[in-house]
Amino acid sequence: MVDTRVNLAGVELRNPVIPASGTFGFGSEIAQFYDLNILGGISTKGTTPIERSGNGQPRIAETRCGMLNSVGLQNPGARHVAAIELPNLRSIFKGAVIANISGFSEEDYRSCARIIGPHCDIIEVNISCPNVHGGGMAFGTDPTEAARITAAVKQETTVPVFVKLSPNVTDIASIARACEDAGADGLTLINTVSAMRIDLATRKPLLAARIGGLSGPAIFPIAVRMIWQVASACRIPIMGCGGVMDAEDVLEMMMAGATAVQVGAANLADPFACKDIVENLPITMEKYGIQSLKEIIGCSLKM
Amino acid sequence: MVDTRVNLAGVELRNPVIPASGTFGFGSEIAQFYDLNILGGISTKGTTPIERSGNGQPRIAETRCGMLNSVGLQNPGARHVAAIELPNLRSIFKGAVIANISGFSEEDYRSCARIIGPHCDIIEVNISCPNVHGGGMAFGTDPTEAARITAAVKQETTVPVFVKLSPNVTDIASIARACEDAGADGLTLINTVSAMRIDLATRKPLLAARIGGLSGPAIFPIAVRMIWQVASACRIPIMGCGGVMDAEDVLEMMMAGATAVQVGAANLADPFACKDIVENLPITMEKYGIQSLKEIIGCSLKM
Amino acid sequence: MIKAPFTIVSHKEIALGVFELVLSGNTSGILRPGQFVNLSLDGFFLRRPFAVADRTEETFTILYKVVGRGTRALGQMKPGHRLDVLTGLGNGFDAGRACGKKVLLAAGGMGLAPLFHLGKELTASGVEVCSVMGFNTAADVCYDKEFGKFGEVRIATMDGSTGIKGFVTDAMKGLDFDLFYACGPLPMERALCLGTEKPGQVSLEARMGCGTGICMGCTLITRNGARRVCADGPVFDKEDLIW
Amino acid sequence: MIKAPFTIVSHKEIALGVFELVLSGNTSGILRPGQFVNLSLDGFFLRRPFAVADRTEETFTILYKVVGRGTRALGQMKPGHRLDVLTGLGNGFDAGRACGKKVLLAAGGMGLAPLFHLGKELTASGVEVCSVMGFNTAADVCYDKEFGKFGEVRIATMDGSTGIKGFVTDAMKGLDFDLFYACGPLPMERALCLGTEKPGQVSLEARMGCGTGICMGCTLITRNGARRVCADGPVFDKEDLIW
Ligand SMILES: Cc1cc2nc3c(=O)[nH]c(=O)nc-3n(C[C@H](O)[C@H](O)[C@H](O)COP(=O)(O)OP(=O)(O)OC[C@H]3O[C@@H](n4cnc5c(N)ncnc54)[C@H](O)[C@@H]3O)c2cc1C
Ligand SMILES: Cc1cc2nc3c(=O)[nH]c(=O)nc-3n(C[C@H](O)[C@H](O)[C@H](O)COP(=O)(O)OP(=O)(O)OC[C@H]3O[C@@H](n4cnc5c(N)ncnc54)[C@H](O)[C@@H]3O)c2cc1C
Ligand SMILES: Cc1cc2nc3c(=O)[nH]c(=O)nc-3n(C[C@H](O)[C@H](O)[C@H](O)COP(=O)(O)O)c2cc1C
Ligand SMILES: Cc1cc2nc3c(=O)[nH]c(=O)nc-3n(C[C@H](O)[C@H](O)[C@H](O)COP(=O)(O)O)c2cc1C
Ligand code: FES
Ligand code: FES
Repeated sequence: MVDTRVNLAGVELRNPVIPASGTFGFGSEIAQFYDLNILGGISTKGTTPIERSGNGQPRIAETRCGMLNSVGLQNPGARHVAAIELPNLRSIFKGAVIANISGFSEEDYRSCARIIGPHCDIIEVNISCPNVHGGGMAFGTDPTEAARITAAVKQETTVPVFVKLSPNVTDIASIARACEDAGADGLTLINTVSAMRIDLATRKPLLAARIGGLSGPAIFPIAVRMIWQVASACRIPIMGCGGVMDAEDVLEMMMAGATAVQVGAANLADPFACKDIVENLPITMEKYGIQSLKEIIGCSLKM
Repeated sequence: MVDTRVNLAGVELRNPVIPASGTFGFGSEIAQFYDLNILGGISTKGTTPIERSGNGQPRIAETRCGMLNSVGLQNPGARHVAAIELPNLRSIFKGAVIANISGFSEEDYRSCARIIGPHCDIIEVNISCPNVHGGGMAFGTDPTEAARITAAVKQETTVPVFVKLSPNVTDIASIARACEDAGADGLTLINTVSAMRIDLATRKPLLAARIGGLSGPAIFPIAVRMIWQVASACRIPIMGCGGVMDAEDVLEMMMAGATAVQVGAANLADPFACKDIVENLPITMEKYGIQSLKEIIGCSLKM
Repeated sequence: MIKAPFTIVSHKEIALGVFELVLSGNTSGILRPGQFVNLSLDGFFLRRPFAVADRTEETFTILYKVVGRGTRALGQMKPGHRLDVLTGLGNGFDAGRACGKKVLLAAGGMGLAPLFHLGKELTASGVEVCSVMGFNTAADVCYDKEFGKFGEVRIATMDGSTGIKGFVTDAMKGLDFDLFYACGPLPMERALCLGTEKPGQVSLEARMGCGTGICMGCTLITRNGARRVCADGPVFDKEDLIW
Repeated sequence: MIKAPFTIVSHKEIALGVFELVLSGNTSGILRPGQFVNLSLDGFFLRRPFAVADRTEETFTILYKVVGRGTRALGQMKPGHRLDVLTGLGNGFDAGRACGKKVLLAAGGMGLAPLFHLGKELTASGVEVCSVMGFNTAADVCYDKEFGKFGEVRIATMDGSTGIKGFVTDAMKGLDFDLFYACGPLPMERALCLGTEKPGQVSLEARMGCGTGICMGCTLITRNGARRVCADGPVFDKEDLIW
């Protein structure tokens, strides 16, 4: 029997497989298809202080080996999430509840953390949003801004705080280090890669929001590279994310330095994706002679 | 009869299809398979002042919908390229010869441009290389450095200079504008996206150089987004590049703002890729009601 | 929702670029007319949603038009080919509302697919049905004879090459009905909803990520707030839609 | 080089995880033993290179081991399946050098594939051939009877489960030959080249981008400078290699 357990900043997971934020709702839909308790954790849909209806249609476009989305953080607002969605999820799921929060100002992040912190095991701070008070550049593209949001969230909550980084930067390691220095308990990477498709018939960008986020297997090797670079530069645990489709991808990300692995777009292509991955993980570990997942975390860094 | 001609900073092309640097050698291999004269232009293998044997093996890894390479600019050196390779290519190819040059210092770029400029129609300056005198960050990740190299190359040559941008940056438009302001006649984008694969059997990065460049269809929507952003910010013509596989992709990139389109990894997957694209282009134009390619360049920007 | 492998048993072109595809497998997930299936196609990342046009114990039918890369690839597939399918997605039409009423089925283009399934069930339970079918041109017309079995059928074509020249809303003038069910392009659905006082249900389309309600990719703002076309729809009451 | 569609005519497992695949199509591009083909597999971006193990006017054969995702997918393909193939890649062995000499074929694992093609041609033209074949274990052994038709064959296995326990270089002790042709894992090729004074040719492998010489992905530094395994090789003279 192989050992699939991992420990994420003090939170024990039965396995490292975690559906990624925005690709699993708050769990209730997929709970109709399989028992969520096979999962290590669940990262819930990104939540803002106030309800948001998101961007215009279309919000989805396909790419080769991937997809674009510009959902625009549609969510029912932090109070509703804290009062209804997270308690619902808790009632059907005993694993780690990772609440993803977002905002357009420091105060947005603070208030989300305050409201949602008491109802989850880990707060995951998505800093890919544009800073409306700071010229519109995303918080996640500047180390100082990233550190400021990290420190602010840390002040508001006692649960471990993971900062989710955007890949759309020149130097991911400097942003990661800034978050670590500001007190982050861990990092999630990567979020979607900024991208576009154009509709040949209308000759316009396919998405109403024009630019969207690329996810799916196309971005997997970009994610592996960034995880490896950040794992080389930081000491805090990493949740890897980006294009994971099968158990081999989980092992590859862990070898790059991830302690746990999130699965996003794969859930859209197949609602049973996470279940299949969890079921194949032990067989795949045996194939590569891995007794315990803990032994391979970051093993590619030691060279 | 549709009109496939385009004009690239004064250089007239019979069609916009151009094999990308490093994926077509200096043309002689593919010339054995088809007549190169069907192509609009050819971008030749990146050349440095002194011969380079490149990185260790392995240099190639596969990804879903793409590949990584870490060839490391293996090339026979600028003098050999100017004396042998470019004249050879000229003798079998009447279209635009685009000579791709590289370097690790300003003087490297200058001497390449001086030696190679007289033997080509366009110089394409690859600024993705690390600046060995400047701390190792790539020239292409900093607007000031990018502008410095652009201005230096402009001083050494009279042919149009296209600067080839790296996508591994936070703000591609600011780098593009810096190059335009420094006198670039055009821009090529994008180069490969920095990425990694790990070998599950050895538990080490698959490439000897560890990190490589991702190319192929996986990066196409990233390229489209960057071309669109740069076309929105600059006035000089763009050679689009990144993941183009078929004639529809060529049209999509042109709608995003490209005047010509380079085809890279597709040549590796299929040596006839560019021929197929050139042959399908007129049919595909008719399908979408396009009479002349000139009419669609950047059409998605006008909204 | 049931995920299951299906095998192509028949595949034919029934109008210009329009195919009828019959798949056999476990159809127990398909509960109501108006529900859709989500097909996985080799080499494409996202699934392709199609309305169920008919079903039996062992098979279901879809009718689709070749519009892009995915449907082009689907069009090449031969009997015997296996496809991974999610069945029984979406809410489907509320056929119960039709009890004792005169029903109009208003179909625009491929919107006829779910309405055929619905028409079959309605007429089987004795509901009186008439239909209006809109197409661009005569070469696009299909399933008109099949709809003819339900009752009166009027055809409208944009170019007048067959039937009445004009829109579905032109062809339906003078028809007597209490309730309509519609599926077709958005402009047609809009014109219909705004042009009649009668109540009805409308099946909508949206670009979908998941089709199962988890991604918020297909959201539509209705009078009841943000609703997912895939999980809360694709069928909406006319009254809930904002045009 | 010729690019052509090929159809699987036979496909069987001949040792544990090792398959013999026979493809029919235009084989006129295959000119010499030691050349390779590059197969395009649905769903994989890069082609997969394999040595030609045999050829006729209408077919060629490859022998391959399932080692990763691509060969796993290939292993599932049935007769009738079509594959897009580049044929006649690489330089191939210089069989002319064997004229009037005693030849040793030294095969490690799947390296036996091009050597079988070569052995057939050499024996057909009257050259005296003996062979040493190395495997990990008895379950891996294949094509030993086929090599037996050329002349003496010695088998070596790492675990001694059949033949001589040890390496190819252990099994070849005492064999009399003037010239060798080798293909196998790098450590075996190295040991062989360093361990014998006799001249020979070695077929090498490298991760390839193009297989046609345009990408510089497969470069090897030789005594003649940087050489492409795909276009300047895969066969190199022992004398040119730096170990
Ligand atoms: C609930 C529902 C039911 C449908 N029923 C039918 C039907 O019965 N018959 C039929 O012919 N078509 C139907 N469609 C539309 C059908 O899904 C698209 O025509 C098809 O997905 C196009 O795929 P493609 O690869 O050829 O096009 P591409 O444009 O290459 O597809 C790219 C992406 O866009 C999506 N897409 C493209 N067009 C549409 C569209 N009109 N609606 C939704 N997504 C789209 C694709 O699913 C894919 O993700 C339905 C759509 C929905 C949402
Ligand atoms: C000139 C040449 C001749 C060959 N002849 C044979 C043969 O006759 N029989 C046989 O069993 N194998 C042969 N190989 C090795 C064979 O190409 C690989 O085993 C095969 O490509 C593995 O594919 P995969 O998808 O299963 O592995 P994966 O590891 O999933 O492949 C990923 C990528 O790595 C490449 N790759 C993986 N292993 C190798 C390797 N050992 N050499 C080169 N590329 C590799 C693949 O082509 C692919 O691009 C030959 C290789 C070369 C270069
Ligand atoms: C439809 C969709 C919605 C998403 N919403 C969120 C979100 O609300 N918050 C967030 O941090 N990331 C969000 N993401 C990003 C994913 O969590 C993940 O980081 C990204 O998709 C890369 O992983 P993947 O390739 O496995 O999908 C979303 C992704 C998709 C596809
Ligand atoms: C094997 C290989 C070698 C390359 N060598 C160069 C080079 O020498 N100079 C350069 O500017 N770009 C080089 N590139 C980048 C390509 O020109 C192109 O920008 C990139 O691959 C993206 O396009 P694609 O997705 O169509 O391949 C190389 C790419 C590959 C795959
Ligand atoms: S398509 Fe994902 S919620 Fe509807
Ligand atoms: S594989 Fe491209 S040059 Fe050899």
